[in-house]
Amino acid sequence: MAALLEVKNLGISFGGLRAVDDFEISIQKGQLYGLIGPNGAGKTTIFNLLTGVYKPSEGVIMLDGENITGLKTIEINKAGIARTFQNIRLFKELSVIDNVKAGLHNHYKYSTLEGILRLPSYFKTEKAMTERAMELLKVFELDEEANYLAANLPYGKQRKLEIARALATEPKLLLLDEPAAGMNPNETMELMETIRFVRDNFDMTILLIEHDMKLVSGICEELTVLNFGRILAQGETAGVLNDPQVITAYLGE
Amino acid sequence: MKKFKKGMSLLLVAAMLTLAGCSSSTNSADNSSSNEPAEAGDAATADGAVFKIGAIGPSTGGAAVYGLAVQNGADLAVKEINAAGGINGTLIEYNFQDDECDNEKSINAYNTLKDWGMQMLVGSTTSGCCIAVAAESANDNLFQITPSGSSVDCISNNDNVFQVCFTDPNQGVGAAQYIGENAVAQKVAVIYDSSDVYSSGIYEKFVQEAANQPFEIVSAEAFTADNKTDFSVQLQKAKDTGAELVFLPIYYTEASLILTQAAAMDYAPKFFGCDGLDGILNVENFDTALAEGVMLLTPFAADAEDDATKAFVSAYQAAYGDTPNQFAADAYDAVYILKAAIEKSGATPDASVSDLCELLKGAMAEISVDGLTGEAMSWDSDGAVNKAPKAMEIVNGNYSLIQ
Amino acid sequence: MKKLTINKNTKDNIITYGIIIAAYIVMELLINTGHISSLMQGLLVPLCVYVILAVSLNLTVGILGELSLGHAGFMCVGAFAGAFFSKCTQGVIPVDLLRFILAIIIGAVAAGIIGFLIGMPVLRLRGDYLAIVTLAFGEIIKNIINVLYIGKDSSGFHFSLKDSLSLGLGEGGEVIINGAQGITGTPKDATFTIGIILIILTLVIVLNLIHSRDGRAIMSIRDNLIAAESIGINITKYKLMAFSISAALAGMAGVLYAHNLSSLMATPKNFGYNMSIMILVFVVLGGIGNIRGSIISAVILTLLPELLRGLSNYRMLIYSVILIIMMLFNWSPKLINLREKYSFKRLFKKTREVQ
Amino acid sequence: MSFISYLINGISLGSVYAIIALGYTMVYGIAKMLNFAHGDVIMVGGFTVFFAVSMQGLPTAAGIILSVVLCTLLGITIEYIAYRPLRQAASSLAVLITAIGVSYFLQNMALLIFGANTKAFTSVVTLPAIKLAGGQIMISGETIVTIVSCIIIMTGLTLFINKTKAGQAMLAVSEDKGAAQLMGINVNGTISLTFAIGSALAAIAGMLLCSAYPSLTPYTGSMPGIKAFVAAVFGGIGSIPGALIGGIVLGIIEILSKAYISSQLADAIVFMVLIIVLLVKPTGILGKKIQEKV
Repeated sequence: MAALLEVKNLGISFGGLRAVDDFEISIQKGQLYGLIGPNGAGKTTIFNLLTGVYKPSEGVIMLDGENITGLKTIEINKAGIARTFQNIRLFKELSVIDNVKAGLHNHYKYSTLEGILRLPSYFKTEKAMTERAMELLKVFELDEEANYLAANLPYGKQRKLEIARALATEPKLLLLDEPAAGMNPNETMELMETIRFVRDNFDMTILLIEHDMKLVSGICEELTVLNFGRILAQGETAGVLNDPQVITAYLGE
Repeated sequence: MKKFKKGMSLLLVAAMLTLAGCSSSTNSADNSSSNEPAEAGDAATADGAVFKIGAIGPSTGGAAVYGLAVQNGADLAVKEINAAGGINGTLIEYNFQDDECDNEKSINAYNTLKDWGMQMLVGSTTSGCCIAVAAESANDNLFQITPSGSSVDCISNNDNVFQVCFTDPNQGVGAAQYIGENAVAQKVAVIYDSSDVYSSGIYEKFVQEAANQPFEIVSAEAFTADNKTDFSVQLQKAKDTGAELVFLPIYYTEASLILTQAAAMDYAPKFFGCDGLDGILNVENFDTALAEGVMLLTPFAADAEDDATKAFVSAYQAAYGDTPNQFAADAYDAVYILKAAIEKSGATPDASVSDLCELLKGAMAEISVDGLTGEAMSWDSDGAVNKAPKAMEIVNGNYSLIQ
Repeated sequence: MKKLTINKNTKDNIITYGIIIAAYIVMELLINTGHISSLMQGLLVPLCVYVILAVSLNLTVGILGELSLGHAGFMCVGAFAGAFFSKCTQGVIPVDLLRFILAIIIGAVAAGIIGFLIGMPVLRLRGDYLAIVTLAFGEIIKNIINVLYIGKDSSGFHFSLKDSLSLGLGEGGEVIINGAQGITGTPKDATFTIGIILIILTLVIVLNLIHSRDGRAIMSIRDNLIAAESIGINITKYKLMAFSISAALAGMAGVLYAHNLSSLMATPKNFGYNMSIMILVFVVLGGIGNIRGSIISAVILTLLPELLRGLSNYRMLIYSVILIIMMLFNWSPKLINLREKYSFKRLFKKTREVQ
Repeated sequence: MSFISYLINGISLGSVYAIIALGYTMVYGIAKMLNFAHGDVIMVGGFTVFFAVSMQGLPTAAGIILSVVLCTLLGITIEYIAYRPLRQAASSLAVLITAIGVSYFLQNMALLIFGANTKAFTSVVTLPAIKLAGGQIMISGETIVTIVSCIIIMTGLTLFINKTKAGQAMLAVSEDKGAAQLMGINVNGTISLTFAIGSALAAIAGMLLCSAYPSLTPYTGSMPGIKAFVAAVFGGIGSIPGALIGGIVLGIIEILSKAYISSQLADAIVFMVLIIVLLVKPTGILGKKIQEKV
């Protein structure tokens, strides 16, 4: 079976600095995949390359058999990659439900004119959008707060909302950038459950960046370890985590 | 967004109060017939009836210098007339409103004056505003005399509007003819303000008339309201084309800069201007030597030696601390023209605005007024003034009449 | 919960429409019973103009979140396009109302197209740089209109960028746009009723847009451009949409403005950056993104200088002081706290809901 | 030959824009606000010299010092009353609007005090003009002094910011007010100092502007203020050498387009060039490229 995400020889330089070099990854459909590495190893840069924020200097990115290398962020999202951000990027002045509805943008349509004139299609589509958004919010236990301003949610819930919004775009592959950052152990445990739930119930493939080793070892099936922009180790989670090279990279000499 | 709610509700209350305030002040204006004596109390009237004369001009903003001159010029005339016992024994009440040199604001000023009970208008000061206000006053049939709105559009189509100043075409043609007939120069350059109605109006007619005159326009360069400090290019072009005379159909503020910059680049042509140039010698701290030899066609000069002008200038200086310019003189004349027209027609303040206007219109065709800005001024039925421009030259820091 | 949102928005909008309609009824009553000053009556149409301008700019500044200092330029385009049309067809279309409606459409479309053309290259600039570029465009529009001469004679239209002489008009030709002298004699078609209808039209467009799928997309760009992109929202399209609609509405206001004055000129005062800034003042004072606030502050700030006329030459000074004080009162975090502490609501309701 | 004299005229005009732009860019760079009242502080600077020298007969040097002191105090006061309370406001636009309010205030105050009549300003520069090519080309004393002042101010500011403690504090504040505060920097004091220096520069710019173009009204500062703002953006707002380059380039473009294209459309052309420059280089000629971190 062909992999959902197939990346070959990916690399980028910023003014002479080699941020990512010869990155390769292959993620199967339905997999929960972890990307780890010390700070500054280039993990987020890889997310940015995968989502078209940066154009790769070289390499090929294939999503579900389709070459998406060098496409714009919007096109990549339409092709099926959605993401969350390390520093949370919600639409803070919108309500929680509107954040999710914004994510539904490309899947529920009516024209501008229909919206301004409030034609029946407006009400019909908006109703469907609200229902779908509420379903998603329920998954993350955010339905109670649907009408809060996103900015007023507590930190943990903001992270969840970001995932809900990403899921709303109906991606094939979900990229989570440090979803557990700033969470306490309890919240992290909950989050692990949610991530698993999403994978199982939404038929999702998930690639996540994480520092929390408990979370990584708890849910990731495979891992790639990055150091100084290069792959240090790749493979089954348990094996990789016991790799002496990886331990050195993490703990230092 | 939530936090604005409170501020907004406060503002809303304020808005409501504002609206209420407007309509309540309206009431008093509307019941003016019964409230009149009380309201006019401060005007020290003998029998309660006064002529209410309004004036409009920019007293703030970039054109404030013209509006303030009109405000003061008319004020001075009103005070003089009242001190001498009024018009046929009736005193004048005077009210000036600012229009910031904006057409819309000028109409606001006009409406404010209407609410006050204005019967005659001296204004607006600038052409654009005057055109806008004239449309309103024609609608109300309110008598209007503009001291300085020189565009033809101010008076055309409105038989209730009269001018004290020359119309722009009149000045443009006059200047071209004067230069041609007196052979002042062969090669002429023009520097004008293309964003100004007055200046571009004169410029166009000047160019048109120049075709019939024995001189040649070698360069015609414009500037705009947003770009009126640096004239080096315009002057350089005039110099390069060998112009012996530079025609300046502009106001004196910019002209003073042009003279300074020309002197700095050792360019000394003859400068020739219109009535807008009057006032150049009174720019505070201006080196009048730079203006030596400047010629201008103007109906008024603050340094003129006749008694009327001298008396006006000294009274004006005493009252407002400034030397009057042509705008002040025009406004001063405007009030005296109103006086002459009222006396001629025998109008009384109890007549309605419209009746008053009809009476005064009739009188305007018959009167002839000697004012600061012209002798034996008379008016066509279309509202344009007939008077002779004076050609002046600045000699030894003073205006002197040519011929 | 779901119902609650709809209700809240609808309630909010109903209040806004209600204020407009109530103001209209009150004013009409006052006019018909003669209890209104000439000043107030003369101000009614300008108030409508400024309200439309403020609401339309709020679409760019508050909803799209981009600073534009060239709004008066779009108003200028609309004003001249509309007035030009009216002047040309004055003899052709005898029904005033029909001609005026056509003029409004033409003015709005013209301004919308210019807004679209300007927006295309510049909307990728951010913040202060976008502000200065829009300011520049506003000034360019004003500058060009000031040297634009268009005349009409039996052989058709003539254009010039120099002076009216170079139009070379034939016998009986008429100069319609005469450079700095602009357009004189535009029919005075604007009425308070039409003004109010246009305000309501503006509100319908802006409020319905905000609460629709497109509005959400526009606001998501405002709140976080990168995240909006990541969920597949077409940034360029929605920025341009908001900007062009905003420009078209400003153009509409311009047509209303032009048909209220018999002499239309593009001066620094009415179509320069000063006016753009004034409209921005309406928006910021009323609360960025707060449509009702824009309406109220446009009304207050337009009336204020007129109400201060009693102060004669001090009025603009006092006006500036009041403006500064109102800004501090509305925006200073310290004063906002103070207000919350001593507000009436607080006295009656001790605990406030989170939100 | 006329091209060279146009070029020199352009540099003269540009140097005036540059000296105003220096103050603009300085305040923007540190306080991150567009101070629309800057042009009007320039006007106050001009009027102070006029009042002291032409009306009261004080020596020019005394007038200059008085003007600088007064503008400095004015700048600090404006910042304290109108800008500081809004520094933490929810939108940075709030302070832009009060700046406009301050601008109106200063204009109308000057109008009430000095009246609307144009005042002819006596140049504070006594240096004679330099004549070249038999008098065909001329560089005025004002131009020379303005350019020299620009360079001195530019060097001085750069040294001040990079070499002194107060300057370093300014840099820190411009990067991150919160972090600067945590590091024990007096943020309020630093911003006051910025406005003090910016306004002192405005005073100097005011007298040089009025010396070069000796007409003084309450509205003298507003249009040059906007042009200088454009110049500052042109050069890359926040960049001190950028202000100098932006100003001079702007002046040259303005004069050349007046000379060779159209004197009526000069402003439109200047603004068009600005737009093109910004589209090609979105942060101006010398502006720093800011990439948002994802």
